[in-house]
Amino acid sequence: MTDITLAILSTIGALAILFASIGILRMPDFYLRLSVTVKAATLGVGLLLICAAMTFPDVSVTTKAIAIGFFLILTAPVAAHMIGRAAYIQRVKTWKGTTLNDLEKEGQLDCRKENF
Amino acid sequence: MIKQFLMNLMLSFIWVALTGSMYYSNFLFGFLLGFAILWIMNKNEADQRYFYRVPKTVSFILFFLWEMIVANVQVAYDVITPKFFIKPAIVKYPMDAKTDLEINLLSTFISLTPGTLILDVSEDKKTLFIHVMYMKSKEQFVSTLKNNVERRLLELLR
Amino acid sequence: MNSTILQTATRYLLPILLLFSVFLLLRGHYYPGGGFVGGLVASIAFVLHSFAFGTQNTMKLIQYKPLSLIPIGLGVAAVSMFLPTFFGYPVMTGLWLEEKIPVIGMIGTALFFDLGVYFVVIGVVLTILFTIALNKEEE
Amino acid sequence: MIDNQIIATVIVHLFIAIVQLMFWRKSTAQRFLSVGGSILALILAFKLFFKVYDGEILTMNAANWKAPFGIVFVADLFSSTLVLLTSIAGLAVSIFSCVGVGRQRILYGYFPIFHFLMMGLNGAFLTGDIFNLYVWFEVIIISSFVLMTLGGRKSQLEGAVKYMAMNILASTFFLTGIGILYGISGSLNMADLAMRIPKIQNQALVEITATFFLIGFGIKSAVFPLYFWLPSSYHTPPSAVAATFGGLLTKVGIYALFRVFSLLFIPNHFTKELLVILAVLTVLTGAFGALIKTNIRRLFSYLIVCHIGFMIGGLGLYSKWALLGAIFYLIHDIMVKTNLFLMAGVIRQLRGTMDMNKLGGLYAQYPKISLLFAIVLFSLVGIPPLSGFWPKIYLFKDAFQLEKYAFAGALIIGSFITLYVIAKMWAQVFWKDAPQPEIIEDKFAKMIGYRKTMLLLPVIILASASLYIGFNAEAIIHLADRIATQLLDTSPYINAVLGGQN
Amino acid sequence: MLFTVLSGLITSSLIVPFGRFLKTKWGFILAFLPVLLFLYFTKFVVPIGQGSYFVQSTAWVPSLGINLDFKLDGLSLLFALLITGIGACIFFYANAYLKGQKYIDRFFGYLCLFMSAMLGLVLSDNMLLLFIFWELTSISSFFLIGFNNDQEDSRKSAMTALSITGLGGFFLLAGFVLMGNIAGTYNISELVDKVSLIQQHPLFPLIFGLVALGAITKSAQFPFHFWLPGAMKAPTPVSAYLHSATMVKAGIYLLARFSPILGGNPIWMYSLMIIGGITMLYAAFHSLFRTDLKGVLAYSTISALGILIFLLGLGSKEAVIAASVFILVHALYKAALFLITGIIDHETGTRDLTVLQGLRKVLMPVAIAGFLAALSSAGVPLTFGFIGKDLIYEATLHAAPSLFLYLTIAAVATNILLVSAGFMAGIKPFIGRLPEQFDHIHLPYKSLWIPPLLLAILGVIFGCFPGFVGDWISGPTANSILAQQEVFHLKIWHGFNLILLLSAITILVGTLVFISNTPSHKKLVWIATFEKISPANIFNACAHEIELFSAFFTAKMHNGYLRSYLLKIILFAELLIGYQLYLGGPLHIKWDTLSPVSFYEVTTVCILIGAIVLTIRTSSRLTAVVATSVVGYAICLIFVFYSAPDLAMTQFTIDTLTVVLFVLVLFKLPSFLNLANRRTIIRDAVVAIIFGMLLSMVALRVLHEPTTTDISDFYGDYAYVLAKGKNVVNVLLVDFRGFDTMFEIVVLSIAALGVYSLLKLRLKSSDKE
Amino acid sequence: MELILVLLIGILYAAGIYLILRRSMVKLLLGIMLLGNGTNILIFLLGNIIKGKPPIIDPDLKVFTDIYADPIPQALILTAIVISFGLTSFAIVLLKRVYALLGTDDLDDLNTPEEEDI
Amino acid sequence: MTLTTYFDYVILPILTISVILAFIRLYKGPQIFDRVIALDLIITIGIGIITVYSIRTSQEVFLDIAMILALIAFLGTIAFSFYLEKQSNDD
Ligand code: NA
Ligand code: NA
Repeated sequence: MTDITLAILSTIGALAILFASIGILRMPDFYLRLSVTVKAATLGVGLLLICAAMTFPDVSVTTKAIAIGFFLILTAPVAAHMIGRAAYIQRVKTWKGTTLNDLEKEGQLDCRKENF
Repeated sequence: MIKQFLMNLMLSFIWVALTGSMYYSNFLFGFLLGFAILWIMNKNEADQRYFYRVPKTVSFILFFLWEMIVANVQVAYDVITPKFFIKPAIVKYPMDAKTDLEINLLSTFISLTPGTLILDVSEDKKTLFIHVMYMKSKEQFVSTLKNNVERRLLELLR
Repeated sequence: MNSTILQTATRYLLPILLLFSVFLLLRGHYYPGGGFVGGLVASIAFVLHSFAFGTQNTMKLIQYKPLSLIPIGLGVAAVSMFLPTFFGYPVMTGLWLEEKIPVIGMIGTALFFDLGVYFVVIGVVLTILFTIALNKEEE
Repeated sequence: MIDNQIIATVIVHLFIAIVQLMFWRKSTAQRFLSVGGSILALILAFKLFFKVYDGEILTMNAANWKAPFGIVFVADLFSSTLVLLTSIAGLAVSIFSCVGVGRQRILYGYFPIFHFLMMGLNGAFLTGDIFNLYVWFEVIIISSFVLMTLGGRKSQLEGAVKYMAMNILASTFFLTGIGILYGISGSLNMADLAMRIPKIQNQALVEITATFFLIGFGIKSAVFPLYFWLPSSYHTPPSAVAATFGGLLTKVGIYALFRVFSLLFIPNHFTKELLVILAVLTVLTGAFGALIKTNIRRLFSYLIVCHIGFMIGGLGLYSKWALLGAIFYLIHDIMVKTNLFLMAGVIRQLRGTMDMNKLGGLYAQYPKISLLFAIVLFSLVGIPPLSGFWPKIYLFKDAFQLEKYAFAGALIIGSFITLYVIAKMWAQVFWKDAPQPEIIEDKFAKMIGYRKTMLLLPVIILASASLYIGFNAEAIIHLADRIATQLLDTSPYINAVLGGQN
Repeated sequence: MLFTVLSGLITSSLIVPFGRFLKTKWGFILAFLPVLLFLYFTKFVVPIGQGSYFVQSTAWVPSLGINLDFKLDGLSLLFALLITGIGACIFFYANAYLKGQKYIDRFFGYLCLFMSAMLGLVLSDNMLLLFIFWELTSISSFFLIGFNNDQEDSRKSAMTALSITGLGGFFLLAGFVLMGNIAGTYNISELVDKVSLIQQHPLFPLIFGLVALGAITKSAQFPFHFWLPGAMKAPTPVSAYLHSATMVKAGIYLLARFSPILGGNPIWMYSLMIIGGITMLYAAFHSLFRTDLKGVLAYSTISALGILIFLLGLGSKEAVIAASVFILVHALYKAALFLITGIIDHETGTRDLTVLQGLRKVLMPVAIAGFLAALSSAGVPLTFGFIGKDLIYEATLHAAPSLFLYLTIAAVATNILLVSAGFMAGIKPFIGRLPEQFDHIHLPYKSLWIPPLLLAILGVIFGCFPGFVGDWISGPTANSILAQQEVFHLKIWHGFNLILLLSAITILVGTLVFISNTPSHKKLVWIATFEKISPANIFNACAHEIELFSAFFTAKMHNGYLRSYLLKIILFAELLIGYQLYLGGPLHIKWDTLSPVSFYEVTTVCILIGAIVLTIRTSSRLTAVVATSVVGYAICLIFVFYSAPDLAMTQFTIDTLTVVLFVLVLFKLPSFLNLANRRTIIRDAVVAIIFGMLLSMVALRVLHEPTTTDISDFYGDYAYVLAKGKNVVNVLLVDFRGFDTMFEIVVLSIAALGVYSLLKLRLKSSDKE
Repeated sequence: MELILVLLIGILYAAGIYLILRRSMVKLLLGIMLLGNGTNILIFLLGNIIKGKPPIIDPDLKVFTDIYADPIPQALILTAIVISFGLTSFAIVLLKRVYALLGTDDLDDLNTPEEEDI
Repeated sequence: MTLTTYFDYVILPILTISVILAFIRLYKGPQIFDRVIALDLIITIGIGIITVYSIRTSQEVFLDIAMILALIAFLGTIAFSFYLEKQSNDD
C-alpha cells in the first residue's frame, strides 16, 4: 500500500518537474517560462518530499521534509517575483500574443529609488 | 486565539508523551483530539474564532491544492501538446490586502498557482501587477481572484 | 530594491535562517553541518536582509561592524585551541566535559572551536559583501 | 618528545594579530604590540633553536593524535634555523614598519596582516604535514596579496594581479600534487610519506607527483621559467612589505623544495640534472634582468631571482657540500635581501625616489648611512669575507667535483654581474651628485631623532647579522653542515615523528 | 704577521669614528703606521736572506680549510717591504698632497684598507685567504679610483677597473677551488708537494687558465690592460701606490707564488710569454703617443708588468732573478715618477706634456728626483735599473735556442721604448725654457718632494750596491719563486759582453727616440683612430652587446603580459609532466576495478561539461557567472552522490555566495570583448587540452594504484570513541586536523581584511610609503 | 564511473587553463575557480569514493560497521573550498578595484610604465 | 519491480532528463533572465534529485543538503534580479 502510494506520488512529482522543464524550454517568452516553472517544480519537489517523509519512519525526517517544502513555498515565489520584476523593468519583450499590458501604461517603475 | 492554539499544541504533545510513539500520525491524532476537547470545553465562551478558523484554514489549503493541481494539469497539457492555448496578459489588480503579511501571503498564493505570477507591487501597496497565462477577460479574472482567493485569505487573517 | 514581497519574506526568513544556522553549528559533530556551513547560512541570512532593506539597515540591525566579529571569532577559536596547553596537553587537544548536555550533546573545546569558526565566517562574509555594497553606494 | 614550545612563535604571532585586530584603528597600540611581539617571538625562536641545535628533533602532535593521524609539527635544525631567521627579519621589519609604513596603511590592518604572514612563514617551516603545509602556504599568499595591495595604488594593483594569478596557479599545482600523493600513499604526514613512498610499486608515478611539487614550489621560489611574478610585483608595495617578501617569501619555496626533495622524493638523475639546468638558467635570467634595471627595487628583484639559482643549483647537485653551501646561502640571503629592501625604503625616505637616474649624492650627504649600506651591499655581492662569499666556495667545490661546469660558470657570471650591478648602483646612487638637487624631497632630514633610529636600527640589526654570518662563518658552516646532514639522512626525522615505529 | 694585516684594517675602521683627526695638522702621524710595519719587516731580512722562513697559523674557518695561514719568505718579504716602504712614502706624500681635501679621512681609510689587504695578500699561505685579500684590494682600489666620485670619468674608470679585476677574481676563485678539490688542501705550502697531482690532472689547463686569468686581469695584461690607464683618474698618490708599485703587481705575485705549483710546463711558458710579450710591446709602443704624463706612466707600467709576466713565463733561473730584481727596480723608479707627476700636477695644475717644460728652475729637488728615476728606468749604469735590464737580457739570451733571438729582440725593443717613456716622464718636464704661466710656482712642502727623491736616490744606491740587494732581497725572492735554495749574487759589472752592448744600444736608441718624439696632441688623435679595434673598445662593445641582449632577453621573457607568463609556466609543466608520463610507460585501463556507470551521474557530468563550454564560449560576463555556478552546483551533486554531504553543503553555500559577490562586483563592467585572434585561440586551446589530457592520464594512473586506508580507518574507529563525534569529516575538521581549520579561518579573515582595506583605504599623498 | 570523473577532471583543468590564458580578468577569475574545482574533484576521486555511505557513524553505533566514504579527502576539499573562497573573493574585489582605477578588465593593459608613487 | 528499481529506472531518469531540458534553456538563453530562471529550476530539480537519492540510499542526511538548497538557493536569483534590475543595456 505504502509502496503504491509512494510510486504514484513520486511519479506525479517527477512528471510535474518534467513538465516544468519542458515548459521552460518550449514557452515562447520569459514571463511564460517563469510562470510555468516555479509552481510546477515546487509542486513536484513537494510531492517527492512527501515520499521521503513517508519512507523514513522518523519524525525528524518528516519534519525535515515538511520544513523543506515550507521553505520552498516561502522562497520560490519571492524569487520568481524578483526576477520577473527585474525583467519587466528591463523591458524584456513579451510574446506577441500578450493581450493586455497594464504595467506598461503605468510606467511607474522608472522612478524607483535605488537603495542597496 | 493564540492561547487556544498553544493549548491545543500542548494537548497533542501530552498525547504523544502518553502514547509514547512519536509519529506524525499520532501527533495529528492528538491534535485533532485536543481540538475536539477544546471545542467542547469552550462552547460557552464568547470568542469562538479559533474553532472557525482551523476548519477554514484546512479548507483553504485544500482549495489551494486543488487549484494548483487543476492549473498544473492545464499548463502541463499546454506544455506537452504542440499548440499553445495561452493568452498571456499583465493585469493591474487592486488589492484589499493592507498589511505586509497579507500582501505577502496573497502574492505567494497567486504566484504558486500556475498561470499567474506577481510581477510587482505598486509603491502605495494598493495594486498588484499580475502576469496571467490564460485570460479570457480582465474583469472576470479580477473578480475570480478577489472572491476565491483574496477574500478567503483575508477572512482567515482578520 | 524596494520590494514589499521580498521585505516581508525576509522578515520571516531571517529568523528561520539564523535558527537553522545555529542548528547546523550545534549538530556538526554528529551530522553534516558545523561551524562553516552554519556561519555561511547565518551570513546569508544577513545578506538577504541587506538585499531586501539595504545594507545600511542591515548594519543597523546587527549594530556592530561585521569586521569586529573576526577577532572575536578568531579569539574564541584560538583560545579553545590553546586552552589544552594549560592542562599539559598539546595544542588543539580535545577537552570534553564528562556530562552530556541535553540538545547540544557533549560540550568540549571542539564545540567552542566550531563556534569560533562560525563567528569568523559570519564576520568574513559580511565584511566582504557589505564593504562592497557600501562602497557601491558611495560611488 | 612532545613540546608545545615548537609552535610558540606561531602562537605568538597569531595572538598578536588577533589582539591587534581588537585594537583596530589604534595605530600606536599596534606598533607597540608588533615590536613587543616580534621581540618575544625572537626570544622564543632562539630558545627553540638552541634546543634543537645539538641534533635533537622535537615534535608536537597537534590535538594529541600520534603521528600519521594528526598534524605533527617538527622542529629539526633546518626549520628552527629558518624560524630564527624569520624572527630576526620579522623584528627588523616590524621596527622599520613603525615609521616606514604610513599611518593610513596601519589603520587598515597592516600590522595584523604582517603578523599573520609571519605566523604563516613560521608554520610553514615547522609543519610536518603536507596538507598543513598547503594551508600555511595559503596563509602566506593571502596575506602577501593583502600586503601587496594595501594602499591600492595603481602599480600595486597591477603587480598584485600578476602576483596573484601566478601564485594561485602554484597553489593549484601544489594541491594537485597533494591529491595525487594521497591517492598513491594514503597518508599526508611527511615522515610517514617518506616511509611509504619507497614502497610504492609504480615509482614512475612518484616521479610525476614530484613534478607537481617541483612546479608548484618552483613558482613560489621563482625558478627560471616560473619566476615571472617576482619582477612583476616586488617593486610595487611599501618597502617594509617588499623587505618581508624579498627576504622571506621565495625562501619558503626554497625551503619547501629542499624539504620535499630531501624527505619525500630523493632526486634521481633526471631531477638533479633538471634542477641544475634550471639553476643555471635562473642565475642567468636574474643576472640579465639586473643588468638593465634602473629602479633599485627592480634591480633587487632580479637579483633575488639570480641568487635563487644558486640555492636551486645546490639542491640539484645534491651532495653534502652543495647542500651545505645552498643552506648557508639561504641563511645569508634571508638577512641580506630583507635588508636590501629596507635600505631601498630608507633611500626613498632620503630622496623620494628609487630610480637610479634620479638618485645621487648620498655618500656626500650621509657618509655614515652610506657606509652602513655598503656593508649590506658588499655582503650581498659576497665580497670576502662577508656573508655571501662562503657559500659560493662550497657551491664551486661541488660544481667542480660533480663536473657541473655550466653551474660553475653560472656561479661566476651570477657573482660577477651582482658585483657589477651593485658597483654601478653604488656609483649612481651614492657617488654621483644628485642630478636635480632642487627637487629632492628629503623626508628623513626632517624626522625627529627616534624616528630616524627606527628606520636605521633594523638595517643595523640585519647588517650586524650579516657581518656575524660573514666573520663567524665557521659557526654558520657548522650549522649548515648539521642541517645538510639532517637533510641527507632522514631517519632521525622519521624516527622522531613516528616515534621509532619502524 | 696577523697583527700587521689587522693593524691596517683596524686603523681603517677607526677612521670611521675618528676621521676628523686626519684633517688636523697632526694627520701625518698616520704615516707612521707603514713606517713601523716597514721596520718590523726589515727585521726579517737577515733571517730570510739566510734561507729560513716564518709561518703563523690561526684557525678561522677550519671546516672550509680557510685559516689565517701566513708565511713570510723571500717573495712575501720583498712585497711586504715594498708595500710598507713605498706605503710610508705615499702616506706622507698624500698627507701633504691632499691637505685641505674635504674627504681626506675617507681617503686614508681606503688607503689603510688597501695596504692591509695587500699585505694580507702577499703573506697568505692559504689560497682562499689570499683570494679574500685579493678581492679586498679590488674593492679598496675601486673606492680609491673613484675617489673623486662627483666626476663621471672617475666613476666610470672605477667601474671598469672593478669589472675587469672583479671578473678575474671570480675566475681565480674558481681556479683555487678546483685546485683545492684536486689537491685536497688550500694551503699553498702544502700544494707545492702536490705539483705532480695537479699538473697531471686532466683539468690542469682549466686550472691554469682560471688562475692566469685572475693574474693577468689584475696585472693589466693585454687584452685586459685598458683599465689601468683609466685608473689614473685616481689621485696621484693612489696611482703611485696601487697602479705602479703594489696592486698591479699582485698578479705578478700570484704567478710568482704559483710558479712552483703550476709552472714548468709548456702551457704555462707559452701562454705567459705570449701574453707578456704582446703586452710589453703593445704598451711600450702606446706610451709614445701619450701627452698626459700619467698616461705615459700608465702605459710604461703596463709594459713593465708585461716584462715581468714574460719573465715569469720564461721561468728559467735567470728569468726569475731578473723578475725579482725588476719588481723592485720598477717599483722604485715608477713610484718616484708618479709622485713627481703628482707634484707637477699639484703645482702647475696640468699634466700635459706639450705644455710642461723648464720646471727645474722652480722645482729643483723634484727635478733631481725625476732625473735619477728616469735614469734608473732607462737602465743607465750605476742605477738599479741597469742591473735589472742586464738581468732581463741575460734571461732572454739564455732562453732556448729556437727562441732566444725573438725574445731578445722583443725585450730590446720594449726597453728602448721604455727608456723614451721614462725620460718623457722624468726629464722632459724639467728641461727647456720655463713658460711664463709657471713663474709663480714655489717648491711645495718637504713631505711632498722628499718621498720621490728618497725613492729615486734609493734606486741609485741599490744600483751602486747590487750585491747587497741580491743577497738579501732579490735572491731570497727568486729562491721562493723557484722553490730552491741558491745564492744569487748581483754585480755591477759583468765585463764587456753582448748584454752590455744591448744595454748601450737600448739607452742610445731610446734617447734618440725621446729626442725625436715630441709629444703632440695630433699623434694622440692619430693613435686614437685605432681605438676602434682596441681591446678596450671591443670590451665595451661586448659589454654593450651583453646589455642589449639582456634587455632583449628580459623584455622577451618578462614582457608584461600575464597570459604569456602563464603560458610559459603551463608549457613548462606540460613538458615535464608529459616527459614523466612517457617514462612511466603505456597506460592500461583496468576495467574491472571501476564502478558501474549510472544514468544520473552521466547526466550530471554532461551538464557540467555543457556549463564549462558555456563558460568558455559566452561573450556575456553574467552568463559566464551563471554557467560557472552551474559547474559548482553540479559538483555539489557529485559530492552528494559520492557520500560527501558536508562538502555538498559547503560547496553549495559558497557557490551561492560567490555568485552574489560576482553580481555585486560585475555591476559596472563592460561585456567581454573578443580580444584574441583565431591563432591565439587555437594555440591556447591546444595547450589547455594537452594539459587536461595529461592531468586525466595522471589521475587514471593513480586510480589504478592500490589504495591504503589505514589512516582513514583509524579515523573511523576513533572518531566517536576518542574524539566524541560521529560526523567523521567534522571531527577531522575540528579535532584530528583542527590545525588546518584554525588557519583556514585565518585565511578567510585575512581575505576579509584585504577586501576591507582594498575598498576603503584611499591613501592621501602624505601617506605614501 | 571513475573514468567519467577522470575525463571531467581533464576537462575542468583544460577549461581552467584555457580561461586563465585569456585577456579578460573576469575570465582569469573564472579559470581559477574551474581549476580549483578540478583539483577538488581530483582529490576526491583519488581517495576512496563510495556511493551513498557518508562517513557519519550511525546514531546507535560507536564505530562504522559498514564501509564508508573516505573522510580525509572530504576534509581536505572542505578546507580547500573555503580557502579558495577567501582567495576568490579577494580576487573579485581586486578586479573591481583594478577596473575602477584603470577602466578596463583587459589584463594586457596592466602595464603602466614605472611609477614612483608607492 | 521494487520501489528501488522504480526510483532508479523511472523517477531518477525523468528528473535527470528534466535537468537536461532546463540546462538546454540555460545554454540557449537567449537572455540572461532565461538563464537565471533555468538555473533556479535546475537547483529546484536538484532538490528533488537529492530527495530521491536520499530515499534510494536510505540516508536521511542528504535531506539536510536539500534543506540548505531550499533555503538559500533563491539568494542567487535575488542577486541576479538585483543586478539585472539596475544594469544598463548590456548583456
Ligand atoms: Na561539518
Ligand atoms: Na586510489
